[in-house]
Amino acid sequence: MYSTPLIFAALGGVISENSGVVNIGLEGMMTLGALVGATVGYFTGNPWLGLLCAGLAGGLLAILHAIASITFGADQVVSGIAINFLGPGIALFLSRIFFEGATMTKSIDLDNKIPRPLDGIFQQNSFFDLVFNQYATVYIALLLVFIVWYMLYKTKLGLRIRAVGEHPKAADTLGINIYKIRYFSVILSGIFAGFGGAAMSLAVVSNFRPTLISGQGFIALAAMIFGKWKPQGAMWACLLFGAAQGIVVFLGSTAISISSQILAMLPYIITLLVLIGFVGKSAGPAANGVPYEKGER
Amino acid sequence: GQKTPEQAEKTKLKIAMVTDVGGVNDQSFNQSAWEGLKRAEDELGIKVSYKESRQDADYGPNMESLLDEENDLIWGIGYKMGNLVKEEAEKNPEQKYAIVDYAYEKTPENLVGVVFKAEQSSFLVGYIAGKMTKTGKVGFVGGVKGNVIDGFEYGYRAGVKKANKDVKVLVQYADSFTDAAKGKAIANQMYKDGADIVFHAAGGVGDGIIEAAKEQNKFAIGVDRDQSNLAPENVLTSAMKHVDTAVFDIAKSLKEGKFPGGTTVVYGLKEGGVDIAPTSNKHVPADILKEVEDLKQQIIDGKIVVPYNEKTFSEFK
Amino acid sequence: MKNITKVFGNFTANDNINLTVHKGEVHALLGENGAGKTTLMNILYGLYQPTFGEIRINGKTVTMTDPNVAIQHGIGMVHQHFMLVEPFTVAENIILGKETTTSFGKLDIKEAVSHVEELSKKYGLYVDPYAKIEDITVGMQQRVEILKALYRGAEILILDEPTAVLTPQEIQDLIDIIRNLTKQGKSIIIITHKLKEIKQIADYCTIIRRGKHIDTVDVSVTTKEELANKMVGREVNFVVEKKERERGDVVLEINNLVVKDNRGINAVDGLSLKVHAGEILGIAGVDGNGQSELIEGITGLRKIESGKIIMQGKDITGRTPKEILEHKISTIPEDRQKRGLVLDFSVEENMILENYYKAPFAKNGILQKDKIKSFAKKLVERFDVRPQDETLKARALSGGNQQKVIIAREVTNNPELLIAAQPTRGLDVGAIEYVHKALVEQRDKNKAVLLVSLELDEIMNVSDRIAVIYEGKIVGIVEANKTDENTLGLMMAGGGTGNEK
Amino acid sequence: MKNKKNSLKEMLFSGNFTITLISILLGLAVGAIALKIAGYSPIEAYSVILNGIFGKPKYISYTIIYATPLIMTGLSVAFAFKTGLFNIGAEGQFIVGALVATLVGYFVKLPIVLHAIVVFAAAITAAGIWGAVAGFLKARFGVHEVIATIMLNWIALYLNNYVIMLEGFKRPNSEASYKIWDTATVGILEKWRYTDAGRVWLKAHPILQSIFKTPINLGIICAILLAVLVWFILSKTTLGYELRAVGSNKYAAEYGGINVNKSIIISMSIAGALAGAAGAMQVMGISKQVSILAAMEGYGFDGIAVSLIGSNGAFGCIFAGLLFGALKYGGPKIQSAMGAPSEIVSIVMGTIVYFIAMPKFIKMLLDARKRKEVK
Ligand SMILES: Nc1ncnc2c1ncn2[C@@H]1O[C@H](COP(=O)(O)OP(=O)(O)OP(=O)(O)O)[C@@H](O)[C@H]1O
Ligand SMILES: Nc1ncnc2c1ncn2[C@@H]1O[C@H](COP(=O)(O)OP(=O)(O)OP(=O)(O)O)[C@@H](O)[C@H]1O
Ligand SMILES: [Mg+2]
Ligand SMILES: [Mg+2]
Repeated sequence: MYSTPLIFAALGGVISENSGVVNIGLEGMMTLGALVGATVGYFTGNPWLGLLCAGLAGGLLAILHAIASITFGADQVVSGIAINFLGPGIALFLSRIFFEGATMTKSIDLDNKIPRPLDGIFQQNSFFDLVFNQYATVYIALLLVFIVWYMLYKTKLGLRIRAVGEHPKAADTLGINIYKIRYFSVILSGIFAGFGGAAMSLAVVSNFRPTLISGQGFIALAAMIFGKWKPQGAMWACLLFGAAQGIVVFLGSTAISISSQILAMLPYIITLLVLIGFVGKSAGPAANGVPYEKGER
Repeated sequence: GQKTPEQAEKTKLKIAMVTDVGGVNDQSFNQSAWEGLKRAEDELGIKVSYKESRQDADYGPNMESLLDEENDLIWGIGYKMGNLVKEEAEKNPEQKYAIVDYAYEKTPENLVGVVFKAEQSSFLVGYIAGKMTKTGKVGFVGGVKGNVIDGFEYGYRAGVKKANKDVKVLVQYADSFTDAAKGKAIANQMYKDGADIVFHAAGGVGDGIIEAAKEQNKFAIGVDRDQSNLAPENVLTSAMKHVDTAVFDIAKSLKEGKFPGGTTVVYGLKEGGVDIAPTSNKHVPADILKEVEDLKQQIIDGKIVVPYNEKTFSEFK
Repeated sequence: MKNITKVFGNFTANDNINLTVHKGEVHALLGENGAGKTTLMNILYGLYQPTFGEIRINGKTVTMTDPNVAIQHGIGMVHQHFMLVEPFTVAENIILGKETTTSFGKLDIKEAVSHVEELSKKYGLYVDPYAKIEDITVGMQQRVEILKALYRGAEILILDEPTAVLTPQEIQDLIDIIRNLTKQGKSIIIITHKLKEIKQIADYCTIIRRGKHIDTVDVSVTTKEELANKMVGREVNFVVEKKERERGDVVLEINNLVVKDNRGINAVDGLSLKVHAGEILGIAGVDGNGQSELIEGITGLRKIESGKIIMQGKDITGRTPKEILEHKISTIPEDRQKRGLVLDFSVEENMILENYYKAPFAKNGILQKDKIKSFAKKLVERFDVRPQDETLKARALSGGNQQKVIIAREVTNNPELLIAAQPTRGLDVGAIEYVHKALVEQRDKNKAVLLVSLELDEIMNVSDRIAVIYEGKIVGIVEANKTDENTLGLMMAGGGTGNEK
Repeated sequence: MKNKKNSLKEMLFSGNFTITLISILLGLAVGAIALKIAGYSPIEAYSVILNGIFGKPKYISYTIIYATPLIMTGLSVAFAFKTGLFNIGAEGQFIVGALVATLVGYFVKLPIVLHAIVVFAAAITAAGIWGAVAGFLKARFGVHEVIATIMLNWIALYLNNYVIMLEGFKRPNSEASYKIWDTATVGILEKWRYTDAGRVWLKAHPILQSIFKTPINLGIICAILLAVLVWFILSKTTLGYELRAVGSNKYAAEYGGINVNKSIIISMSIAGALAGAAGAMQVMGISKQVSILAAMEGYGFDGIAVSLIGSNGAFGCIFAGLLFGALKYGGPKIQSAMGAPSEIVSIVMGTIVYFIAMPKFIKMLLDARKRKEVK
C-alpha cells in the first residue's frame, strides 16, 4: 500500500535514467498527477479516466523536462529542480481554478475510486484480506515492473534505450536517433510518475491536498538508485521501505513504549543499514546525466 | 452630510489575519477563521484580508506587512505564532492583535488571546464513541504530540471513560500532519486490532484515517470542522472548533469599541466555541445525543471539569 | 571525396581535400596528430557535415546527412576510440540499430548470434558472441567493430588508427583480415601512424598535413622515409640514438609480487624484477599478461596481495600513491584520459597534479598561481604542446598533445624511477621520436626507466634490457641488442609453446 | 591583467549574466500569462511584488533576511557539486545546525559575543558531522550520497522533533523549544530599538526605523563571508584543488596521490557545515528557537535551486539567493493585495530555473533577434 506510489515513480526514474536522462523532477510530476487524478476522478466519477489523465499530466510536465535536457542540452538536475517547482505550483493553481479557490479537492466516494479487484473474497481483516485485498493500482504497479523489465532487457527498444544511456555516441554512429529514444523514455517516466501521484489521490486516499505528496518523489529516486537502476531492484527497494513503514505502524500500535519520533526514523535508518549491509556500490548508466550533442567528442 | 465612498473606505474597520502553514483552505481552523472574518465583512461591513504562510519563517514578515496595511486588528491563526504575536504587540503598542489557540501568563493590553476548550468537544465525541462502540475498543490518532493535541487526546479518553469504563482506547501518533498514507495505515491497524471508531486530531493525516473508515466501513470522528462531507457514511461525528465564531465575536466587540485587550478569551461549550457536528444525528441515536446534551450542560455549569493533559486525566475519576 | 573543407569555429580542420578510393584497394591516410584525418573520415561517415565539397560513391553524388545514409551506401567505420557499449554482449553490440526481432519487438538473440558466427567464419574474425565487451581484449573489441560494419553490409571500411592499440600478433591477424576483406572486393581506408604497416598492406597512401592534402602516392614505389618526410614536412630520424653506458646499481627491486585484477584473478603472479639506475628496462608482452596490474601495484593504485617492492632500499609495499610518489617514482599512465589528466582542468592545473601541495606551487596551503603559470608556460614550450596555451582545458587537446602534457609533468618531476606505460600509443612519428628522446635523456641522467609497451619495435629500439612478461611472471630477460623480434615473439607467446592469448 | 578581469567576472556571476537575466524575464512572462488565465492583471501583480520588495527599506531588509539562509544552503550544495557530490542533504544539515544552535544557545551560559561564537561553532560542527556521515557512507560503503542524504534529512527532522519534546528543553504550552539567551543572538540592537531612547532616536531616522522594524541581523554578513571563504578554498587552496580534482576525475586524483575517500568526507562535512551555518543563523538571528516540524521547510531544496541558478559559483549563490529571497518574500503579497493565487510565485521560480537550465535556448532566442535586426 505504502510502496505502490513509490514503485510507479521509481519505475519512471528507471526508464528515464537508463536512457541517460536524470529525472529528479519525479516529485513535481507526482504532485501534478495526484491533483489531476483526483480532479478528473471527482468530476467524471471514473477513476480510470482519472488515472489516465494523471499519467498524461505527468507526461506533459516530462515533455518540458525533455525539451530542456534533450533538445537544449540543459543541465538535467537543474531542469529537474525546476520541474519540482512547477509541478506543485501548477497543481495548486489548477486546484484553485477547479475547486473555487480551494487547494484541496473534494473527496471521491468509495465506489468511484480505483477498485479493489479481490474485495470481499476473503473475510475482513483475515490475513489474506490484508495481503491481497489491494487496490488495482497495486497490481498494475507490479505488472508494470515486469513490463518495464521485459521492455528494457528483452526488446529492441530496450536495447536501444540502454545503449543510448551507456554510450550515446556509439548508438549515434549506428544511426540510432538518440533524441527520439530519450524523449520517449523521459515522457514515459513522467507518465509513470503521474500514475504514482494518482495512486496516492485515487487509492490511498480519495482527495488531493498540497501536502499529499511530500517527499515521495525523492524516496522513489533513492529507491531507484538503491535498486541499481533496475526495475525489479527499484521495486524491492520500495517494498523494503513500505515494509519498514508497516513495522513502524505496527510497533506504534503495540504496548512497547518507544518515542514515536524515534520510531518514525526507523524506515530511513533501516534503508541506510541495508545499503551498508550489502555494499551498495551502485553505478548508474555510464552516460547518465550527460547531455548528448552531435559532433561533440 | 453625504459620505463619499472614499470617506466610507477610510472609516471602515480593517481586520486581517495571518494563516499558519496550513493555508487558508486547510479545511480546518485557518479556513474556519477566514469564514469568520468573511461573515464579519458581510454582517459588520468590515474590510478583511489574509496572508498565507508557507513556512514558520513567514509569520514575522506577514505580520509586518499587515501592520503596514494599517489594519485595526491583526489575527495570528494558530499557536505557532504565539510568541511572535506577543513580541509584535509589545513592539507596536498602538496596534491591536489577537491570536488563536494561545494563552499568555500576562497578556499585553493591545493583544487578546483566544483559546478553545478542545478537550470539551473531544470529551463529547469520546462519550459518543464510548457509547457506540460494539467492540469495546476505540482509537485516537494524533498528529505530532504536544499540548494542543494533548487536549484532544485526554478529553477524548475522559469522554470514553465517562461513557464506559471498560472501553479500551488505542492511541497512536503519526508524527506528521501530512502523511495521509501513514494515517491510513495506522487506522487500518487500529480497526484490525478491533477498534471500530477512530478519532483523529492530525490534519492531513486525517484524510487517510477517514479513508480507512470508508474502506473498512467503520466509523471515524472528524476534527475542527464538520468532516462528514469527506465520508458521509463513515464520519460518526466531528469535534468542532468554532474559530469563526470567535473571530466574528472579537470583530463585533472591536466595532462596538469593547475590544477585550489584555485578556485571554476562553471559548468552550458555554461560549459556543466548541461543539459536536450538527450532522451527528445521522449516525448517533437520539438517546445518546440526549445524554450528550446534558453532559454539555454539566460542563457548562462546571459540574464536569474535562481533563486536558495526562496529569488532569489521571485525577479525572 | 572532392574538395572537402571542414571548419570548426575559426579552425579549419580539413582544407579542400580530395580523396579517391577504388574498389578492392587499401588506401592509407597519413598525417600528424590533429592533421584532420579523423575529421575527414567522420565527414565521409556522415558524423560531421562538410563546410564545402561533395562526396561521390560509384559516380553519383550523395549528401551524408547522418550515419544511416553512409551505412546505406555501404560505408562502415571503425573509430579511433571504439564505439562499443561496454556492458553489452558482442552480439548485442553488433546488431544494435539493426536488430533482428520476433513478434512485438522481442529481440531475437539466437538469430543474431548465428548471423554473427556466419560472418566470423566468412572473414576469419573469431569472437564469442555471448562475451561482454568489458571482458574481452582490445583486439577482440576491434574485431567486433569490424563485424559491426560488415553486418551492415559495408563495402568501404574505414579503420581509424586500428593498430595503435594492438599487439604484434593481433596486428598480424588484422593484416590477414584486411587482405581477406579486399579479396572479397571490399575497399579499405586505413588511418595509421605506422609507416611499416602502410608499406605492408596499403596500395595507395594520401598524406595530410595541417588539414591540407599534400600528396597521394603509390606505396609500392615509395620509401618509409619519403612518407615520413612528406607527413611531417622535415627529415625524421627513426633509430633512437643512444650511446652505450654502464648501468648503475639497483633502484627498484620487486620480489615475487602478487596482484589481483578486477575479476579477482592473480594477474601478477609471483613476479620478480630488478631495475637499475641508468638503464631503460623494457617490458614486452602480449596485452593482458599483467602489465597494467604490475604498474598499478608498484604505484600503489592497486592492492598488493603478497610480495615486496623495494625502492632504493626502502620497502614501499602497500604504501599510498602519495608516499610512493614521495619516493621519487613517476609514472606515465597507460590510460591518459582516465589516470593521467583531469580533462576539465586547465593544462597548467594538470601540470602540477602530483606537486600541487609542494613549494613553490603552494605556500602553507595556498596555491601560488603565478608560480604555477610560469612553470606551466615553460613546459608547454619545452615539450611543444599544441596549441601553446596553458589555460586551455586538457579536454580540448588532441590525444597526442594530452600525452605530451603528461610526459612533461612526469619527466620534470625528475624521478629516480620513471615508469612509462604505452607512452607513444596513438602518437605520430614526430611525437614518438620526441618521447623516446625524453626517455633516453632520463637514462643518461643515470635514472632508471621502466618502459611497458605492446609495440615490439618500440621496446627493441629504446630499451637496454628487455624483460618478457607472460601470465603475470617474467619469463626471461635479454639484452636488447642481442635479440630479435622472433625470439621475443616466441617468449611473449609463452616460451614458444605457441598457445595464443 | 586580462585574466584578472575574467576571474573577477567569474566571481561576480560565474556563468552568463545576461542568460540569467533573460531567464528571469521569461519567468515573469510565464507568470504573467498564468495570472491572465486566472483573471488578474499581471502589471498590477508585478507592481505589487516590486513594491513589496523595494517599496520600503524594511521590505529590502526582509528580502535580505529571506535570502540569507538560502545563500548559505546554496553554498552548501554548490560546494558539494564542485567535488562531484550531489548534496540533497542541506535540508537535514540545516535542521541539525538550527537544533544544536538552540541547544547550546539555551543550555550554555556565556558572555555576549563569545556565546554567539560558541553557539555558531557548535552548530556548524554538528552539521558538519551530519554531512560527513553521508560522505563516510559513500567513501567507506559506496552508498550513493543522494540516498544517504535523503534518508538523513528525514532522520534529522524526527530527531529535531524528538529533542524538542524532551523535558527541560520544550517550552511549556508550546510546540517549540525554549528561546536561546540574548547573549547568543546576532540581532542588531534588538533590545535598544524598543527602549524609549531607541524609539525617539529612530523616529528621527525613518529609514533606520523602518529597517529596524525587521529582525535584521548579522546573518547576511556571515553568508557573504562564507561565500568568500568558499570561493577562496575552492580556487586558491590546495584543499580546493584536491576536492575539485576528485570531483572531475577521481582516478586521476588518486594517481596524483590525492586521498579520494578523505576528500569525499571532507567535502561533505564542509557542505554540511555551510548548511548548518544557515540553520544556526536562522535561530540566532530570527527564530531564537526551534519548533516541531511537521514537514520539511525547504531551505535545503531551495538551496539546490540557488546553487544551480548561481551555476555552483560562490558569488553566483549570493545573487541567486537574493533573487530567490525577493521572490519568496515579495511574491505572496499579490495574494493579500489582490487575492491572486500565490502559487504564481513557484511557477515563476520554476520557470526561471527552467530557462537557466538551458542557456542554449536563450542563446538561440538572442541569435534569432539579431538576425531579425539584420534584415
Ligand atoms: N569536434 C571538434 N571541434 C573542434 N575542432 C575539432 C573537432 N574535431 C576535430 N577538430 C579539429 O580538427 C583537427 C583535426 O582533428 P582530427 O581528429 O581529424 O585529427 P587527426 O588527423 O585524426 O589526428 P590524429 O592523427 O591524432 O587522429 C584537430 O586539430 C582539431 O583542432
Ligand atoms: N570538443 C572539442 N572542442 C574543440 N576541439 C576539440 C574537441 N575535441 C577534440 N578537439 C580537437 O580535435 C583534435 C584532435 O582530437 P582527437 O582526440 O581526434 O586527436 P587524436 O586524433 O586523438 O590525436 P592523437 O593522434 O594525438 O591522439 C585536437 O587537437 C583537439 O584540439
Ligand atoms: Mg584522429
Ligand atoms: Mg589519434
